[in-house]
Amino acid sequence: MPIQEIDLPHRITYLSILDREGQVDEALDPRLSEELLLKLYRAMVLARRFDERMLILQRQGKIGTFAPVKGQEAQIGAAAALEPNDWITPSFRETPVEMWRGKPMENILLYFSGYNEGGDMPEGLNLLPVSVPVGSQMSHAVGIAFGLRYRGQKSVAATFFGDGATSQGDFHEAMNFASVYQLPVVFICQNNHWAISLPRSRQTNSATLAQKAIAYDMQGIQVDGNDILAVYSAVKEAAERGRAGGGPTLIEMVTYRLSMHTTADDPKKYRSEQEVAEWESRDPITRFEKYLTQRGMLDEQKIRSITQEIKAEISLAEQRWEEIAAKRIDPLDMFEHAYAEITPTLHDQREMLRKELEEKK
Amino acid sequence: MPIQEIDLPHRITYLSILDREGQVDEALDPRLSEELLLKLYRAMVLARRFDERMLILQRQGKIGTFAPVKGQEAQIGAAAALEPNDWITPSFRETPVEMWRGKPMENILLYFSGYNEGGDMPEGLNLLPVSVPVGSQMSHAVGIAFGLRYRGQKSVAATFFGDGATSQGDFHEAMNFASVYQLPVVFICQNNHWAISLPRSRQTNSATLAQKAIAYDMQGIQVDGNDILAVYSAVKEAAERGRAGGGPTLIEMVTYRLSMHTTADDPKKYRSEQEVAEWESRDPITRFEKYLTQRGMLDEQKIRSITQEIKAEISLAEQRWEEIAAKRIDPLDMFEHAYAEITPTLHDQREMLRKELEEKK
Amino acid sequence: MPKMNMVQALNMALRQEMEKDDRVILLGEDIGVDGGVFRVTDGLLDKFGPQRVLDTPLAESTIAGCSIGMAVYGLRPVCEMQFSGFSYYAFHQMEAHASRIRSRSRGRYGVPMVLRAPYGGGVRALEHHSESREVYWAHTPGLKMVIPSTPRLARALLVSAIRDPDPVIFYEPKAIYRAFREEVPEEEETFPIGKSRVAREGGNITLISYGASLMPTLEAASELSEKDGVECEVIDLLSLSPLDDKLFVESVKKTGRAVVVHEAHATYGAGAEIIARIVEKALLYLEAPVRRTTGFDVVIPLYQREQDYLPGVARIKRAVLETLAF
Amino acid sequence: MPKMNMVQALNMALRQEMEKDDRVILLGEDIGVDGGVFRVTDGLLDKFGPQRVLDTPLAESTIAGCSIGMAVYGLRPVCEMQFSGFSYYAFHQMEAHASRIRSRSRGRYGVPMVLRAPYGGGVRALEHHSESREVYWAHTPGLKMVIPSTPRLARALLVSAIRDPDPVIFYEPKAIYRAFREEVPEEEETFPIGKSRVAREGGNITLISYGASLMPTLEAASELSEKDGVECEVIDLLSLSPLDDKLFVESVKKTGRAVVVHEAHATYGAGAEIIARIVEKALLYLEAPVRRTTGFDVVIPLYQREQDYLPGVARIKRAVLETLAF
Ligand SMILES: Cc1ncc(C[n+]2csc(CCOP(=O)(O)OP(=O)(O)O)c2C)c(N)n1
Ligand SMILES: Cc1ncc(C[n+]2csc(CCOP(=O)(O)OP(=O)(O)O)c2C)c(N)n1
Ligand SMILES: [Mg+2]
Ligand SMILES: [Mg+2]
Repeated sequence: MPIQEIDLPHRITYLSILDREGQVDEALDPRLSEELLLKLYRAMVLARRFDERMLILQRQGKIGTFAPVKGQEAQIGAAAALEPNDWITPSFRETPVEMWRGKPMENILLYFSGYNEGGDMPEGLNLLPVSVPVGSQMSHAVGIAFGLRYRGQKSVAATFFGDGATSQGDFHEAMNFASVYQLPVVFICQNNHWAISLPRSRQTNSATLAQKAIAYDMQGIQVDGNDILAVYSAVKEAAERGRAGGGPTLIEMVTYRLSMHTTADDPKKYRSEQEVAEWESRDPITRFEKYLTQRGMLDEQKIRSITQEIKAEISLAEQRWEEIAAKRIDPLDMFEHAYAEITPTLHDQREMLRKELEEKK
Repeated sequence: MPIQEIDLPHRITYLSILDREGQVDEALDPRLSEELLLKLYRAMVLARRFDERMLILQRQGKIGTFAPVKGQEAQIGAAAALEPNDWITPSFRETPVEMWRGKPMENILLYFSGYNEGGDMPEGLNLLPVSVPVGSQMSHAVGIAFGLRYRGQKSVAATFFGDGATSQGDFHEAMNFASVYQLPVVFICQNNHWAISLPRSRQTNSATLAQKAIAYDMQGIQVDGNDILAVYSAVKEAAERGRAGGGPTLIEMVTYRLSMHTTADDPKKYRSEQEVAEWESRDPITRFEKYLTQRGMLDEQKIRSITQEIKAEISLAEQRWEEIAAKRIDPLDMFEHAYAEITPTLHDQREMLRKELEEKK
Repeated sequence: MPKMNMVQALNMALRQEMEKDDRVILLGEDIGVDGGVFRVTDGLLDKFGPQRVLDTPLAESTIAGCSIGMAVYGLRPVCEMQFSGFSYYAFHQMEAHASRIRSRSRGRYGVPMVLRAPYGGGVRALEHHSESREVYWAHTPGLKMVIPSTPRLARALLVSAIRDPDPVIFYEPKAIYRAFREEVPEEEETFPIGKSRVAREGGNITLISYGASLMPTLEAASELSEKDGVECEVIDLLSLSPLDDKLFVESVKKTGRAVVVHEAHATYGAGAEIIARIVEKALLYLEAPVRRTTGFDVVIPLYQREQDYLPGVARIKRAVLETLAF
Repeated sequence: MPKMNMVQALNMALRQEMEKDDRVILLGEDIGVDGGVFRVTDGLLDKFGPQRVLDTPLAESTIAGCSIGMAVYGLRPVCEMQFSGFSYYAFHQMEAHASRIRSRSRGRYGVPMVLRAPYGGGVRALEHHSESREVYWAHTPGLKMVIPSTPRLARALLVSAIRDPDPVIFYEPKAIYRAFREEVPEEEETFPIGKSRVAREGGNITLISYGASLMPTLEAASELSEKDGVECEVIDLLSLSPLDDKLFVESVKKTGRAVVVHEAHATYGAGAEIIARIVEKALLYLEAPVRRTTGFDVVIPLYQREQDYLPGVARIKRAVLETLAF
């Protein structure tokens, strides 16, 4: 036939499990253990409280610019669906994921208060540092996934990025590589509707971000990104597919940034309060709390005790942070870690700075 | 519904009009004038003969590396479907398109024999120079299309690129911009099955290249790229849509590079002779010749006289080329056109070279 | 004359050029509704509409590539890279096309575009928001590269950049975006691309600097004059490419001594070229090695150590005194 | 010892390192079935299979990004950019990540990768196939950058680069890929990254060069010795970063005169840094300005004018004689 429709092998689906009222779709419920459900809840609340606390510290001038995550805590479901041997290459709005993985809060505080020491990380987290240049971290996951398969590991590499990042050429290239080599990569897009002041609708002209998977004949799915059970299920399925040699998946988590882009940003300039209010009613924590309460796993008292624990935990982290920061931190440290071994020129420069600092005293 | 298929607005179609035997699909026939049909035929033969001649000149050491186009002459249909006021940003395998647009053959010869003067172009062609870095020329068409719309011109910008170019991030970004701003851009991919030694199937995992349009909710179509009528029709339709404000289109022309990637390449290293033979049987010129002969517009004598004319035309161009090249070309010319006005440092460097050249004499 | 900070002066330059010339189009991330993350384009979307102020998708390579196409077509695009640290996504477009389309087409097409980008440290920002890598651009033939140091010069230079027939990289020293105000005339003012200026006269030693580093350099010069009786001649480079070596070479011929100050790290930095030019054109006048007072050859550290990295007044003064004592 | 050209020597280095260390993985465009457009990876796909020699899609940024991920994971990727002229597509990956992941992660992760790219003119190629822009890389803190000048050194340096714990940019002077042969031992041989060498001894003047330019430099030195009785000491830089300034500074202290030769254009080129180091460390020994004999500040022209652009024997000799006559 000289003119004909081409049949494409993939379709894009939308998944939601837990609705705004905390009602679960029984057929789709991943049936997580009570322990895990509570752990997820606790991690979400910790993330929210820590975010709030950081905002206060920022306003007090104790830490610098950072990117709040309020409203996007269901990302923890993605981290929870991964195994510890799986790797993660995050962008800059995955603090909750990083904390779930074991990044200490004091390091996060150190980092945002301008100490390079914040980059220190416990061994074996399989977690790359924050990547600031938008979209640049996805190809690292592709390389890691190659390594995992090369070494016969049944692990996957997950990479997180925003809706804005899908406009970068690096997104396209990483998706293409992952699909060509059928690598175990889970591409997790946190579509929070905004890239600073640019709304999702003007970032790209496609109805969904998930459909971009079709360009690579890759699995693509859109999930309610404020529904931690849907996020968990979608990532779990994608990771299992990757482990089994089924190749990469693109997951679009539809969520919303309830706070500012960073503390240097004023969202009132570009979006309406109604829009924010509408999304507040879809808060991922509220609905999960409702669900757990309905299931009898939470009650007011339990919530209160979790809140208390978390408060103490954050206080402790702040204390450790202040202790480290209070030690006069050595400026000469900037010459460490530039290379595995210091070069002659850097050695001379370090001596120069050392002399300068000594004279200052 | 908590799990549902997302309905995507676009479908990908395949178009072919003229089959291998020169049979036309009457319903789809664009019904071009006899004059245009013969002009197209002549341009295809000229492109083929010029390509052959360049290969000989290259083998004789008279010109350097170039990229043959044998088998891809139906691209002329795309150029013919555009208006003179439409702009074109080509890659490096569009010599036939450039010739159709009015780029003199002697300039092409000058360019490939290492004279920067080959870049000289008649005014008003609305044609950018050859772009060697793969994929980099598409965003220029996006910028030009913006300019055309900004100035209220009912013209479009067409950009040509290969299958390999679709892997570049710049392809994705240009497609996305064009779709976001609904600009009159026609993206024309010459899928010739190979990017040097990499087959199309390993360049990307998608069944077609045309389907990549779905990532941007853009019109996408795959055409038989050895069928000049199909190419003409698809580009015409896309250009009309663009003129009417209907936004960009991606056209995948399925064709085949019958010759080497460049004269520095040996395709025997990576592909079979059968594959080449199979594609030779789909030669775009042969089938068009059959069609025109069947329609009574061509016969042996007519073909012979066209061949003679073309031979003379190429000879004349070679003569002009040799005349220009025979003049001792001024090395100091390299300082021209670096900037609109020469800078003091370049002025000093030019004087230095001038002195050096004088002493050599 | 109204007093303005650099952000306001840049905004004025853009506004006035857009009023005068409908070929001037702005594009970049968050430059419209948001007015740019540093507010340089504030109010321009409202005034000129979305056909002249484009909030683009997040894709630096195509912001540049699209600007190239616009410029070839005959417009005068001014694109913004939100931070210079992200401009390398566009590097291949600028290297392969912006800088070459004129020569490739033998003058048939030019690329009269401006690529604006805030650069440099001192604002307590995150990683990738504080580096100074101007040499990447300045080393690229076919591009021009300028860096202003005061509000008035910023305005005049930006006007010249927009009118220039060739692509101009326009780095904005974000550390002094709001550091001080200067009178900026409402009337048209330009400053020639490719020219430096004497920012302070003096006869003992020549200090050569540009951008945000000019402030500590001038401060050091005035302290040295007051406390040590040393008179520094300070050259404000402004244009890194084309490089105006006449002015600083003449000055060094007069003073016999020089210190180059920039916050970019030293090795293969702009200071090296300045020293090379002095050696080529004034070696016999030199009474001491030319010192480089610059950042160090490492990624600029996060903000707690930033001031130890950046060449400040103390480091500059010491370099001057040591050079004089040589 | 077998005599090899540089292509064969590089192939040997890759093969032997792949045999010794299964972490070594190659990736790039056309490096597998085709053996690379210059045949540097010839036969390696057959020998090591498609899990170790990856013919990638056409996307330089992700060839680099993927290599970064592999290196962080614990492999030792060696990626090829088909021509250095296309490596700028990968520039942001190398700048933002390869060069920084070690410092960002405080040493937790390193990026032991090699990015190979043929560079430079002299092979009558098309546009973008002949430039020398090594400074873009050498100016980037956290990267190392080396350029070999002979087959044997190429092999030894590539082995060292692969074993280096940090990212190394390895530029291959394509003009001498097949220009001459040299004995290359079958046994392991390395050459330390960060060290230069004396390629010819002499007492009258120091010539500093690297890569393909070393050949005309040595030729000029031998002609000058034979015809003019001038003895040039020739330093082969090899490592642009870390830069080994000791060797050339010592030589200049001895000779008092120097000429830098490279085919990259002069302004903000490597020669500037070399001159700056000489000024900083040996000014008082200098008896004449240090000359730069380099390409010009324009895009290298197409092949008819290429030889007028490149610094050849005549240009070098003249610079030497003028420097001596100063
Ligand atoms: C390459 C690059 N360009 C610009 C920026 C500045 N910037 C930081 S975040 C951001 C928007 C990112 O949007 P999105 O990807 O949706 O992530 P979100 O901030 O919403 O989490 C921009 C433009 C950057 N960090 N990197
Ligand atoms: C950015 C870039 N990388 C690599 C090359 C070297 N190169 C030239 S053509 C080519 C393959 C292009 O394939 P395709 O896009 O399919 O076009 P075709 O050559 O088949 O016409 C390659 C890798 C280049 N020119 N530009
Ligand atoms: Mg977002
Ligand atoms: Mg192809």
